Amino acid sequence: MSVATLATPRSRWANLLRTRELSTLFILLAEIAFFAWYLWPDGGGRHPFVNAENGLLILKYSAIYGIAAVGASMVIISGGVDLAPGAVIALTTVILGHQYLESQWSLPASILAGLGVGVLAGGLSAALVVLVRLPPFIATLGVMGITRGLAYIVTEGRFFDVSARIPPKWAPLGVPLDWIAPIVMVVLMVVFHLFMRHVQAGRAVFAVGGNETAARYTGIRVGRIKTMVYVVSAVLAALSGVILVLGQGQGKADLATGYELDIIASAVIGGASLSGGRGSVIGAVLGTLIFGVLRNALPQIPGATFYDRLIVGLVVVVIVVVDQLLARRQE
Amino acid sequence: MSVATLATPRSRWANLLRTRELSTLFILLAEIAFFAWYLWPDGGGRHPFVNAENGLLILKYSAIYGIAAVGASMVIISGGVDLAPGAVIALTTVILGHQYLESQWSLPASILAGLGVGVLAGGLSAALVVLVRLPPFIATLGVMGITRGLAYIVTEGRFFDVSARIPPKWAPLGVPLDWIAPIVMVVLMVVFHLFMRHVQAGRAVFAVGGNETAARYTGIRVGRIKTMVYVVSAVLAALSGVILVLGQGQGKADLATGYELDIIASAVIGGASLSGGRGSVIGAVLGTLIFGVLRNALPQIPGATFYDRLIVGLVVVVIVVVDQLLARRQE
Amino acid sequence: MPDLMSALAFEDVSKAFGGVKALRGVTLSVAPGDAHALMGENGAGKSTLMKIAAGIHRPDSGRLLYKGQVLDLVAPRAALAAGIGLVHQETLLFPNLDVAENIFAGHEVRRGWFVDRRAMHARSAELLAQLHLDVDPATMVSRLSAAQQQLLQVARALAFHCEVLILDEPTTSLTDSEVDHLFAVLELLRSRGVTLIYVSHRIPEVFRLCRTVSVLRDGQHVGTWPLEGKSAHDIVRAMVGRDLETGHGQGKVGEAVRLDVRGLARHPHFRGVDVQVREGEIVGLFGLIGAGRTEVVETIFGLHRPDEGTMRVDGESFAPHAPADAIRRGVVLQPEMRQSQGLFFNLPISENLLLAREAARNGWMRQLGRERGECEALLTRWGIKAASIDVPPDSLSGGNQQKVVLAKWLATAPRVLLLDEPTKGVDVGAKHDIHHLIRQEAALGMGCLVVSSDLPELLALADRIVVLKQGRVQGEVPRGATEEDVMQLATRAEETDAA
Amino acid sequence: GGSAPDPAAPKMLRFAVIPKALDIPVFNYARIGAERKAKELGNIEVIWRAPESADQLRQKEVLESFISQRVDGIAISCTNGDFLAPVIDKAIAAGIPVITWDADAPTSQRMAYYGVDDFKAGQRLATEALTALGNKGKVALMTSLGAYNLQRRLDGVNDILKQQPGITIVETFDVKEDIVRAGEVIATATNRYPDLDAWISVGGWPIMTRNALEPVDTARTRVFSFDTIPPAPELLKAGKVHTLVGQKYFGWGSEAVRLLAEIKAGRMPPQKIIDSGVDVVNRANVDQYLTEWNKLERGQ
Ligand SMILES: Nc1ncnc2c1ncn2[C@@H]1O[C@H](COP(=O)(O)OP(=O)(O)OP(=O)(O)O)[C@@H](O)[C@H]1O
Ligand SMILES: Nc1ncnc2c1ncn2[C@@H]1O[C@H](COP(=O)(O)OP(=O)(O)OP(=O)(O)O)[C@@H](O)[C@H]1O
Ligand SMILES: OC[C@H]1O[C@@H](O)[C@H](O)[C@@H](O)[C@H]1O
Ligand SMILES: [Mg+2]
Ligand SMILES: [Mg+2]
Repeated sequence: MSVATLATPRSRWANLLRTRELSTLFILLAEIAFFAWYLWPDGGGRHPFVNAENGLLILKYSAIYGIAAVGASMVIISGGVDLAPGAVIALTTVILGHQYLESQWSLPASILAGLGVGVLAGGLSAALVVLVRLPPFIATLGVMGITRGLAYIVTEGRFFDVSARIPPKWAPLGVPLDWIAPIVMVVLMVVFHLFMRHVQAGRAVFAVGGNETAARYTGIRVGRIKTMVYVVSAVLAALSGVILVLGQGQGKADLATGYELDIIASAVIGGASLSGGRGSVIGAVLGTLIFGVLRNALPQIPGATFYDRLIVGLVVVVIVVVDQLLARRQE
Repeated sequence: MSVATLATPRSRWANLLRTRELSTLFILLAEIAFFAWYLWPDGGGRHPFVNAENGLLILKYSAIYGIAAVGASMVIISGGVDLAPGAVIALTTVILGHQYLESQWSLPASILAGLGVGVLAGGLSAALVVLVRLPPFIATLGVMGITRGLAYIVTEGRFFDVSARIPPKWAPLGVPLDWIAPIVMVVLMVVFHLFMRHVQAGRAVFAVGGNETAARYTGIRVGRIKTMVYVVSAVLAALSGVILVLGQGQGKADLATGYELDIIASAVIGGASLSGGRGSVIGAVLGTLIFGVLRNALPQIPGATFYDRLIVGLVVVVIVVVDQLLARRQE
Repeated sequence: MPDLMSALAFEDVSKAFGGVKALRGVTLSVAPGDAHALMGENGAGKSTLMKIAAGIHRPDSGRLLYKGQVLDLVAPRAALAAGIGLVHQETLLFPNLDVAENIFAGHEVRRGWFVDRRAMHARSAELLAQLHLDVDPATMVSRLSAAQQQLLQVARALAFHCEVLILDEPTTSLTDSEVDHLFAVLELLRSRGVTLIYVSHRIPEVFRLCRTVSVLRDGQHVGTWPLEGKSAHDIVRAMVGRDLETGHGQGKVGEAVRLDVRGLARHPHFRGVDVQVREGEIVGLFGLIGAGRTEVVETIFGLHRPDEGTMRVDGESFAPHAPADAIRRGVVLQPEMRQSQGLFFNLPISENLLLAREAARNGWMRQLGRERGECEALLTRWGIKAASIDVPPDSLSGGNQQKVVLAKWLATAPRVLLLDEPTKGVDVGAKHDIHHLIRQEAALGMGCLVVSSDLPELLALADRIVVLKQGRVQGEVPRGATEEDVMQLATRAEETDAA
Repeated sequence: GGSAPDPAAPKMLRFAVIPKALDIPVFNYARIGAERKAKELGNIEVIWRAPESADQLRQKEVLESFISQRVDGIAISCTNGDFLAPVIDKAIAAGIPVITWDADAPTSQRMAYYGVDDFKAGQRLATEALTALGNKGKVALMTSLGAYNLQRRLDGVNDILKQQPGITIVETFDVKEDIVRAGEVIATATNRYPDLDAWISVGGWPIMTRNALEPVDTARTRVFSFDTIPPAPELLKAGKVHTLVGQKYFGWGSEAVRLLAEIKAGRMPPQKIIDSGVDVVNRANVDQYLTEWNKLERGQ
């Protein structure tokens, strides 16, 4: 085997890996370019879509999904799926609101209580998947019901108006609230990307998702790895909930209803395979941005109100189809 | 190989098969017994839960899910999953309403148009799964968006009041409208149960779900089998939509939102495995009845109002866990 | 010139997978009624050629002639309809269906619209009995052992009544007696005029069954010869292109007991198992199908908890809760099924090689840069033929995949190496390499416990052989024993059971 | 199950009070009103029930379940009145009195409706806006597709606005009953239409937190919204909102229970449609409104 033959396929594979995230990035940029062109202001002047403020807006709202997608994509890579993030987000906002307003806890303590929701929900999912060996879909569907159910029980249809006690221009550590969500999202994305690539436990997630039996025979502690991904997923969902309640000012049981499907779709658009073993944290976050841009830009197009569901559906299909075709080309 | 050794495992297996559906039936009966006891009227008199009218009610509403669950469980057995049924139901009600009221088609023609929605949606799902080889989750998620999106575009948030043109006591072929849904559900359940157990194409669905490569190599036309299950699933969802619009009188875009998860959960409670190859049409229908009884009985328990979601979540988990434990015992 | 006298002929057939040229202009014909062996090293293209005949792959160029007619196979279905059946090298069964349904999947016996279950069960029972496979047609396939599954795949092919029956390494999990039963059936088929194509790495079997042999090397047809008058030596030379010395190469067995297993039991699979392996020693573990060998080594590896018994590694008590514990103590297992238990097809070879070691290591950061060098060294040392360390293992031939699995374990520098069918489906060259490497590792002081259904292999490799029957140790034979000695131990037990 | 019967006490009346959904905050006050009134009247038990999120089919199923258990009365806020009408009629045929509140089912036999006339209320909201805007400007509308009463309000709003040539409606946004989505839409549209003159929302999504309206520059863009539940009045005082149109939230519940009790006592409501009227709250009267509200909340 000569060094020459070695070089070609290595860089091809490395390319492929990189391409997978690059291609998601490319789609995102294409999408942005499209809307930049489509929404170009007729008379010149300020561009309604391409401006710093709007960029921040997209990031801020996408982060609610994006932070949760970091964990959800890890679950998918491990060969599972997590349907609970939306409900965990909601219960976190409710518990935080309840502790802060009703139980008069301090804000940090209330935030910890909110994150505790993530630990418990993730622990329950993990227990059901690892110990009872339920299929992840049904285990997390159950946890989704239980979590959201608790949120309804605590609120009884009311909401906790946290905005009453958080000053509107509040800037913890000097960072404006609006910046926090995007920053947290990017930091988590980088940290967990490195984790999945360079840390043994992260590599093991790929192994477990690729071939669970082989992972067991290889001495990987499959149970621990799975427990880890479900707990991380739920804790990040809870973190997203914390940011949601601080940013939006409300703890409410119906928040983030149905977001789990958007989050899963984002991860898949970003290259994750629902049969496990493949995916990327960065890709998943980029996936949420692709949807975030849609949610932001569609309302800017007069008359699009009734079309947004269709467009989102079409975008999901088209992106994944194009991706599939590109992947086949490359083979 | 003696006859004795031959008899034991075969009948054991046969038992197992039967048990799987029997155990779902048992859970349903236990649930009914529980509510019969819990809701026993104090002063005697009419039982609020155990009465013919209420039984019909449960069947009538469960059938909306149950009819779709017949097809959805076939998709699951084939190793896929269908997230589109709820949206297909909605688009069917809308198209039927539109053709009947706006386009002034005859009722049978409008019904056919409604069922056509199923054919098209199922065909699209099948094309994406079979030809483009998208993972079923993402393919049907896309179809769900497209279908529901079209429903909103057609209605623009309004609805078609079909009831205006259907006489209130309308009884096609002498069958009262309320009876039609349960009858259709039971007939479909029996027909597709026989199909899946005794017809070659039905057996092939199990083979495809069990090992797709092996199925292809043994000469099973995997593409056709998959196409069949996605089309059947969508057509049955459309049929459920037809029954919904005729029975309830409205074609509206937001009908049956989120029902896909209930339908999948029903199939799983009824013994289907989301990794494919296992499941039962009868089990899936019984699963929808388990949820139907909950939806009917919980409103009869005054304090339960905010506990619904929790109870449903717990029920899913408990049933599947118990089932798993029983299955392990038997091994 | 098309050979009108052939049952099946390939004309200038080529096939590439991406950059890999699996077949390069193969022209080869098989006479009707022949028992034709197809041999070649791992990755030579045998399975690819056979899959073309079975309609699974379509050739990139060239054509297929069947009874003198050009045959264009668009799907497996078409091949079956034409009367060409293939027993696949890989296990391709439906774990969720019972034995009868597996046999008839896609070709169910029907009565009117409905599947005739009774008829299928009756017919299945016949087929199974022919192969002396003692399982009920209603048993779920997931409950069968690897060997039973392999025989079941044969039974399925028999059900089709093919005119040309191709068997791609059908005996890799089988011991001699099962092979005997299988060959009896194949002889019968041949006497009825069925053309057999037999792919195998087991040279004695080829001599027993076949009349003609064709050899492929690097995707090209080397030649076709009548077997009459040929020696094993000739065939190996044709396949490998060189001579292989068949040295027994006895290593030196030390005094220290590396692995000491006493009274190990896991019901109902085995009980009272005593095995000692010394440093530098290679101990064979032999037994008939379902004797419980796999269960024993998996239990030692910590995959299952024993019900009774004690284990020691280098004199210290050893009770692993999970493979990770065993690996940390230097006890590793190369599992029986490399595809499902040994490899990650979603990950590059480099990960496959190092995951085990990294999972057992205490540190948690990976040094991907340094690892590359190690992986490339492993590739060279084991002579693994791969495009690079960055391709996933599905692009490798079976033998090379097996070497990856072995290399991954030796990369952990174990003290006790448990091997379950280390040369399953591996070509003579690779087998030779693997034996050589096992001996080399043992010589460094490692203790090896080798499970193999290939008795000649065990006799050549092991310092002594422990014979297992129905989960109990029947005795052991020292180096230099004959096949008869071993089989006697196994069959003696059978006679006492029958009594 | 159930409570122990006391033969001496008069028979307990079980009234099912059904909002559109459990997750819509305005209904919480209706629940308080209903339970308070039940306690006040004595022998009444309120069963508060609805689907978690607005789903007209599930609401119908709940309604039917109450018919088959023969509650003594039903008060319902209809997600879709036409859709429920046949079942409401069925209840009445079964001898169960039904009244509607908040959202009516005009085509049914319901014995009374207590609430606003949604079309007129929408007109009123739009009129307030027109006055403030001087009959001209760019406005954005906000609704949630699906609920019939919201559709009627929207129709009312449009009815008024469309008559004004000076008014441009830039878009009608659907926020899907999701307040996070409402916040996102407001922020996006504010960025898109910096010269927007007004927001008109037919439901309370923008005014349930301080955060949703944060991006809106109130010096430029005025906000007109349905609903006055907290913290809306405070937002108004802080200048974030121009005018609110409120409903009789406590009254939805208390009137519903009272009407049912009356019917059970044989006294039919004097008229079928009891227009609760709206509370138009603006800078001038917000303090007074808050005083009233606090009284109501304390149950006075
Ligand atoms: N589906 C595939 N995709 C990519 N490469 C493949 C595929 N199938 C086979 N190959 C490659 O083609 C070559 C021939 O493989 P083939 O399986 O035919 O070998 P073989 O002679 O059957 O080997 P073995 O004795 O190990 O079974 C090998 O290099 C193999 O890696
Ligand atoms: N998945 C399974 N389910 C049920 N029984 C099994 C399973 N695998 C093996 N067995 C049974 O356990 C016993 C021991 O099997 P084991 O695989 O350890 O035998 P072995 O000696 O390695 O033989 P083989 O050559 O089949 O691998 C046998 O009776 C076998 O039939
Ligand atoms: O938040 C939404 C709510 O808005 C109210 O104005 C309306 O009366 C309710 O029915 C509900 O739709
Ligand atoms: Mg091969
Ligand atoms: Mg074995």
